[in-house]
Amino acid sequence: MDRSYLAKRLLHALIIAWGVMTASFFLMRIGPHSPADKYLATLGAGHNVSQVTAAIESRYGVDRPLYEQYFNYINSLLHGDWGWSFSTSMPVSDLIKIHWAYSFQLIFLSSILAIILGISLGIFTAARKNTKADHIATFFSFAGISIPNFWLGMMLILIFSVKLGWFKTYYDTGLPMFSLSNLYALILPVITLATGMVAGYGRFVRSSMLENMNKDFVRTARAKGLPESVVLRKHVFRNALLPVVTIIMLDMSGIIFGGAYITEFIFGIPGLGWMSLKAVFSDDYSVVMAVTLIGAFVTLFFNLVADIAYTYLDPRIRYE
Amino acid sequence: MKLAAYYLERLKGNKTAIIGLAFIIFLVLTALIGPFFTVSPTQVNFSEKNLPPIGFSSEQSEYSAKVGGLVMTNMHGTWKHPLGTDGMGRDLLSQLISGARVSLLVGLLATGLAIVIGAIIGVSSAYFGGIADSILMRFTDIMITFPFLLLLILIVYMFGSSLALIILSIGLTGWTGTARLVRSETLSLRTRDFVIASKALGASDLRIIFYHLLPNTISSIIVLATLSIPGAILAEAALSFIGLGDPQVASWGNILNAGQNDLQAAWWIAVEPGIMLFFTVISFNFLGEGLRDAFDPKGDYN
Amino acid sequence: MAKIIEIENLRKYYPVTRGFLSKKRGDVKAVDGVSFFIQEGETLGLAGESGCGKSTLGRTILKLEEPDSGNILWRGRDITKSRKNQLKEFRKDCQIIFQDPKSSLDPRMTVGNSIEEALIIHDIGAREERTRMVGELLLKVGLTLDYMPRYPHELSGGQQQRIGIARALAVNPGLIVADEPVSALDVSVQAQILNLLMELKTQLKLSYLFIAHNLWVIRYISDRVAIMYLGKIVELADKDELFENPLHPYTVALLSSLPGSRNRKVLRGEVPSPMNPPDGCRFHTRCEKKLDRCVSIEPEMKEVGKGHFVMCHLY
Amino acid sequence: MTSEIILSIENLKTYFFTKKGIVRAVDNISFDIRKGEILCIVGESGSGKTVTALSILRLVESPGKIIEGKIILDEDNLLELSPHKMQDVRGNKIAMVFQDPHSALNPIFTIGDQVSEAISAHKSCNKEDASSQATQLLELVGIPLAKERYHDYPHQFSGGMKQRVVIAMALACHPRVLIADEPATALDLTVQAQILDLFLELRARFEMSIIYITHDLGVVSEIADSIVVMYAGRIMEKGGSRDVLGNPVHPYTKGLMGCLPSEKGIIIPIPGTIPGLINPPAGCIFHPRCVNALDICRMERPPMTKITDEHYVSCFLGGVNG
Amino acid sequence: LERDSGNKTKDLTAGKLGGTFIEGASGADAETLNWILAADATSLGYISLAFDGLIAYDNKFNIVNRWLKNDIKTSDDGLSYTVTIRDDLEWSDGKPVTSDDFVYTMKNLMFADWMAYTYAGDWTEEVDGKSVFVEPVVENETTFTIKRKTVDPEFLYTVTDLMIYPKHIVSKYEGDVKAFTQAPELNNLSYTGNLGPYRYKEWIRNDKIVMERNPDYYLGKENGEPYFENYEVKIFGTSTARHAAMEAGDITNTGIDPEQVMKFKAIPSIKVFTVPTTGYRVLQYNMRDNGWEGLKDRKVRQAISMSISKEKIIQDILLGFGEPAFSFIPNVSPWYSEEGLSKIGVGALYDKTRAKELMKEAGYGIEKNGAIQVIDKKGDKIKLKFFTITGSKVHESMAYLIQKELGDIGIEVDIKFVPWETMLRKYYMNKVPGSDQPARNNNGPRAVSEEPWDLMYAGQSTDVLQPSGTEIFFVTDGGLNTSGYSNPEVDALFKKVHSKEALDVTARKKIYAQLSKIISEDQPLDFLAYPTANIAFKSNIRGIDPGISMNYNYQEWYFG
Ligand SMILES: Nc1ncnc2c1ncn2[C@@H]1O[C@H](COP(=O)(O)OP(=O)(O)OP(=O)(O)O)[C@@H](O)[C@H]1O
Ligand SMILES: Nc1ncnc2c1ncn2[C@@H]1O[C@H](COP(=O)(O)OP(=O)(O)OP(=O)(O)O)[C@@H](O)[C@H]1O
Ligand SMILES: [Mg+2]
Ligand SMILES: [Mg+2]
Repeated sequence: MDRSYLAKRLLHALIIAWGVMTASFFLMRIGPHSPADKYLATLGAGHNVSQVTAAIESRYGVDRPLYEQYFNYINSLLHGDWGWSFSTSMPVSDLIKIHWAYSFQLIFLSSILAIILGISLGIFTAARKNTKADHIATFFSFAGISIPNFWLGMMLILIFSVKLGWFKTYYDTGLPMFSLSNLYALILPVITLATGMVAGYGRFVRSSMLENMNKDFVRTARAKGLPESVVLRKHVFRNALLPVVTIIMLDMSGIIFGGAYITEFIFGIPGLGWMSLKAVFSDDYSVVMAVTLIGAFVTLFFNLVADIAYTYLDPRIRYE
Repeated sequence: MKLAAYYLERLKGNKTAIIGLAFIIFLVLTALIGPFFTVSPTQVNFSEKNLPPIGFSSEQSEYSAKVGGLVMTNMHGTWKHPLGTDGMGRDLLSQLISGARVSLLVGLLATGLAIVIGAIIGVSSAYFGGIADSILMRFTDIMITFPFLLLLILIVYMFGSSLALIILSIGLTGWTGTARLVRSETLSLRTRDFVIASKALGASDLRIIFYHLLPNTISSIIVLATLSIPGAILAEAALSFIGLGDPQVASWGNILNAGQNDLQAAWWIAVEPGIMLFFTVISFNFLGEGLRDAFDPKGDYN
Repeated sequence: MAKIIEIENLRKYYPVTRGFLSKKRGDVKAVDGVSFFIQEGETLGLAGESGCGKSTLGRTILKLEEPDSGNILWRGRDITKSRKNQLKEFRKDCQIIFQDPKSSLDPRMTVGNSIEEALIIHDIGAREERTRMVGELLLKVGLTLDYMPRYPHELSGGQQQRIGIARALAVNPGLIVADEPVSALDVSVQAQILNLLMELKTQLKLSYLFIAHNLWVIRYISDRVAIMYLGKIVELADKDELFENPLHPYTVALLSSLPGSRNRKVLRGEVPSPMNPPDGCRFHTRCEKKLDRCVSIEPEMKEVGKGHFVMCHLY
Repeated sequence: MTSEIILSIENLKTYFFTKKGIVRAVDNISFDIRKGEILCIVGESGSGKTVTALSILRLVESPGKIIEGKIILDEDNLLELSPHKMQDVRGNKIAMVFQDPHSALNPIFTIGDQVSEAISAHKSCNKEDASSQATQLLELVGIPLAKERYHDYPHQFSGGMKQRVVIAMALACHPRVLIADEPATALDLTVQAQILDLFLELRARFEMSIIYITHDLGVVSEIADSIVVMYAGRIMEKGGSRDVLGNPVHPYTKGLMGCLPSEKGIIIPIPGTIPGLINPPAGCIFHPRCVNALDICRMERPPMTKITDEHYVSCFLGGVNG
Repeated sequence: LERDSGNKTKDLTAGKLGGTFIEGASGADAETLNWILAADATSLGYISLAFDGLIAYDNKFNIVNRWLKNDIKTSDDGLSYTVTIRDDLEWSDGKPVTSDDFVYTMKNLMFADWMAYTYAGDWTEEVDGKSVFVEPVVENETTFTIKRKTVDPEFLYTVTDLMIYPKHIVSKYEGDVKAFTQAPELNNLSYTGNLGPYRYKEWIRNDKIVMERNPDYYLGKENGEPYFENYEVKIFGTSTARHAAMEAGDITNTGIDPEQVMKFKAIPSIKVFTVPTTGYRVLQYNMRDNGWEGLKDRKVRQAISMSISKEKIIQDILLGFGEPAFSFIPNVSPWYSEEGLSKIGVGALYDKTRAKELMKEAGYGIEKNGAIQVIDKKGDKIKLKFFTITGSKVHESMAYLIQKELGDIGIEVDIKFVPWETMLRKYYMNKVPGSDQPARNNNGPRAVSEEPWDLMYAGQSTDVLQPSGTEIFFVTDGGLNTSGYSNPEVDALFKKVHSKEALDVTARKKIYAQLSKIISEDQPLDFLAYPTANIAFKSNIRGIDPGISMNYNYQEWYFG
């Protein structure tokens, strides 16, 4: 992997990020909403609605022409300023600093769990292809993929929190981040988020393994007289890993902005997902923009990592 | 068509796919004719609220004029409302049937829209190449990079939660997979001998696209569509679940959202639509995987 | 006899690009200055190693790829610069059949439709008439009418190849480029197809550009033979002349590597990459008789005997 | 040639149990191979050559299954060995080279790694030993600068070189029998010739027995000591190379030879195509394409008839029509 | 064995001190702690933890002074209000809170153009047809006077709501709204000194705010209040989570849904108080030109109200936690009077036959087979468009109940649920068609909303002490008179409330009684119910005085 390639990839990423930024910027501004809405509701007699609206819109700078706002936004972004969140009265960067950790711990734990369990499940089922164990595991994988995670979360709460009382019905931010009790509190959310991932990775690893098992080089390896375990571990798994790494990387952003969102919503975890959801509902442009951009960067970052990982794992690309 | 029959024959061997298909057919039929046999899903009856499903019972507080205050009554499921009722005494069975309509409508229309957009973009990108390809693919990249759910939430919040808008926005954001698939398939088909043969015969671009390229991507598109339908259904349910659903319709997501606050008093409101969602999604997944196998030329064995 | 097609100094390069900005890294010189002609009713065999540009040459003379330079004269008409819509006549006259019989047929079309497509594109006949013609074509390639409603996957490779031939014949062509039409087939079926092609040739006065790996197939079917190496034709002669009296060291080596041939001269070394072919004579890296100038000076095509051309400094 | 029999296949049946039915890929075949001999299995595509080879190594995968038969090596029936023991046979006593060198090598490991792996699978030796032996092997099969190329990856090699690497892996433990499944078909003519030469050289050097699978009669005539002609999972004719090629008895063998241009430049194709193996024709499996077919051919499976000591044919017309 | 009384207090304090009080909340989090920018009640609620304000009301609406030293003095002519604050109030930096801070806050912030204070209108009066601000004047360190040119007896309540910023801190942001908005010390209340029982500690948005005990609290000097170490407000996404947290004892107090009351009452470690609220539920009738024409007729409105049973609403939807409403003044208000109220919707006035007759009288019904069939003037079935906001179970239930009730008299109701913003833009805001008026909540009698509507269900709340605030709904040019109601008599009476005549409390009460009567007869909207709330506490909390404003003495609560 040469430098110029990396540079080009970064440029590419920047262009995409710019596209995402621009699209979301204008998408949010063409909508009929305004940050002044919430004030309108409380206006009493004698108030001049349009005057107050104008005053509030000017307070937040949304009364300027769109292009001006756009360039201002880019300008402040370039200066490292993510803007002011008017729904929470704090700088967006502070907001993110406080809340990202809640998302991160959830996503990190779920991913680790999903990667370990998913890959094990995949190898297990592939090695026992078409046995009863495989069929059962396959069925559960399908179930795992198909179960809506918001419903799963609710059912976990219903059973384990409401009926059995083993867990709190909400995530308690009061717990110290690095403590067993915090880990315990994250059990249900992690299960909620990880179930689909485990099942998905399991299926994917299985099919990737099976695909590689049919390869000629596996037959060659067997013909060499290698023990089956070595054949599976070395020749099949290492090759099967290639697409798995890519999928996991590409999946990451989807998880963060799909499953994690909903999971945070159900368990009341004040992570970035929940933050941005609330921000959408309060027309807090700068927060939504920031989260969108972070999302885009995360996606692009993981794409890049996937590429680099691929290059690292696959000599055909490494030595191009 | 004989070819269809051939694939159907292959599909028949796949038990899970057939189960999935059967459930989907059942669901479609229920959605179509169910409303003729059940009460209206909006018919409220406060004296029958929070009735549990048949075979269950639950304690409910009720206002008693006699006592002049609350009394606890033990409710039992009745055949009138086999799946119970919600907090307004609306029949859950008929709500679920109405939800099936919504989900199927969303799944089919949104996926259809996404497929059409994706196919057009994918084919044009691959066939015309050059600048058109670059622009379209960059655009696709941007769409893919957009945090999908956030985008969806944003659009629906911005422009109002009507079913039509929800379908439209799921369709408008969900085409990227199809575009990439169709593009890559077209790129590889384009160099296949039968396309070259057609060119050698002097066939026009349009003829090649419509008679050779698109028909040959159809099987992948069908598989992708089948596997995307649950995605669309879940997207609508997720939107409804977080409160952005169309309040005018009883979609499963809406029922779930309402049930979320009643988990303690009436668990079935949240459980039932979830089960329906689960079965629907798993059925489409089963069917999709089955179709994939059926269309897969390697699938002759096993 | 009239030349049905003549090409002069034809070139086709494929740019090799990489990365997101598609930076050009060089060209694959798939066809790099090739001239020859084919007469009516003649079969020109074309042999050479994998990747030397045979298929590209075949496709380029049919204008399925735009040539980068050189001329294509079709029955005396220069069609190099013609646009798609001006090529209708040419398209009717020059057809192609392929190596892989399976992929040369649209898997979603019935055999009948595949053949009929040729007629539809060229507006030949009304519906019933077309059906009749398709039937005739099927019979001509040794199949029966039952095949019309079948799909390609229901046929064997040999049968598929017959359909491919029928489709090419549908427009009554004068020239058929046959790109390894039998290499994918079993020996017994190969023989059937070869005989069919021979029969059709005499029956319909066809010309072939016949591309093959297999030298016995070339020898069997061709009138003249061209040997290609790395984008260039290095030797061209009448069939018997070439096989009895090969001149170019590459031809000699190629013929000697035929199984069962007496004095084996196994070529050492690898085929160089067509992206940066060696300077001078392209074969010099593997040639046993290499001279000093072979390394730097590219030899010209010379006529060394009647109709025997060779591109080598030795002659 | 009367050297000792090294490997003997008896009544081997390998079937594939597919959804559509049972594919009788190898249906009751027997043949022997002697020490230092090159035995060619010829036959058209789908005639069961590869399955035969895989059956010998017990590498047939589901839905395929070896139904019955014996494969005797050193008085052991390979089909009765424990999986663990069988592992020791593979690569060690019997090695195999596959058709497509491009896919036979694992793309993500180095050439050297894959060759030395074949050594250390059977010999307990340390890493350096294995790698120096591997380098020697690579030199042996004609890889120039073997030491330097040891750490290269397969994609950096050309097809011919890859096939040499695969052969080097097969030679790793000096097997007694080397099965080569169309090792040259995927390669260019000039490279094909190189590989053939290599095989002849190896045989001369190590006194190996080689089962060489091909459908090219030209190749057969060049290298075979004895020949097995397969058609649709069954052996039609087998015997010494000179007998079979010089005096073909079975109509199929004759047909195959007719497909090659004769001195006069004429080819006579065999009509029809190879039958499906799920519902094969009754009787002689070749009868639908046989110009000489008798009524009995449609009903009964012809037995293996001896023509000379070394030459057998499975045809009711055995010898009669020759 | 006599004890020193000072010591006694200390001992008592020591026993009470400690613990964290956690209030379980639902809904949206506060937007800002910078009070002047706040548009939501949650924000003001958080701020008040650190910031007492001039006074508090107890459950009987008696004034309890907080920052005030003496009661506010209203001059006899009703034109000036004199406020005297305590002299022991301090900002965090030790500087005393002075009347100058108050006057500065009013003049330079609340009344300043650059700030665009949302409630600035409350501080204006109409003088010579122009709207001008009242005039605050510093009298001395701790006393200031607010002067008016016109009499408004209810202005007193506006004054009691007064809040402040420290002049010496805020003045550096003056004129720069962006800097003011983003000023860290204003956003984290670091200036509040001894002004409230708690001090800002931590705020995790959309999750919780934690305030810590303010040891310097000016009221605590004598008794050591407040007693809780921390006061926390925890936000829950679902009521399931909130109820479960209460049940498990993870939180100290929260509101309880009616369905859950029985269950919670049975838990010994929890006590549930049922208290009145200031809110009420209404069904609005659109009397504008894009509503059904019949609604302009009082008889029709009465008929509709008459067919909706308030008792049913209370029993079926509120499970008995509520009382029927007939007036815009909640029954807990000191201004409430039953006299002359038409009690439509209960007892004899819940009468569908009467309703039909009334419809017929108004011309919307014909006699058929001895029964009255309600139809519109063209002879078609009457179909009314009903709107309410999405996402509330109570709203939904109300919608269906009303639909059912009106269905009984032959009026078809078509229910639509729309989000709040849509409601606001498309159904509330109106303008005269074809004009280039900016849309407002009331653009005059000829104005119409973008989308037509007939009925709208909403929750409203009235300032129980100052019901005239509600005039914006009822007077012809009222700022929130979205349904186009106009009755000169009502306009005049509301004017009277703000006149000298009403300075006399009994006179004012009479005016209110008259207003209630007229409005209840007119039925510009159907007052449905005054709901009551159920609030659960851990039973070991001491010091609670349950009632409508039970929080008034929360700084005295402690864990027993
Ligand atoms: N569309 C293309 N784009 C880029 N390179 C191409 C393309 N088609 C062919 N090439 C390259 O051009 C060279 C000649 O290819 P061509 O297919 O003509 O060879 P060939 O002689 O037909 O080989 P074979 O015998 O394997 O069919 C090869 O190096 C090939 O990789
Ligand atoms: N995995 C499998 N499942 C089902 N049938 C199989 C399988 N593998 C091989 N067969 C069948 O077994 C028969 C023999 O196949 P085999 O690969 O041995 O042929 P071959 O003689 O090696 O042909 P080729 O010359 O094409 O390599 C074929 O008819 C094939 O369809
Ligand atoms: Mg080719
Ligand atoms: Mg084979």
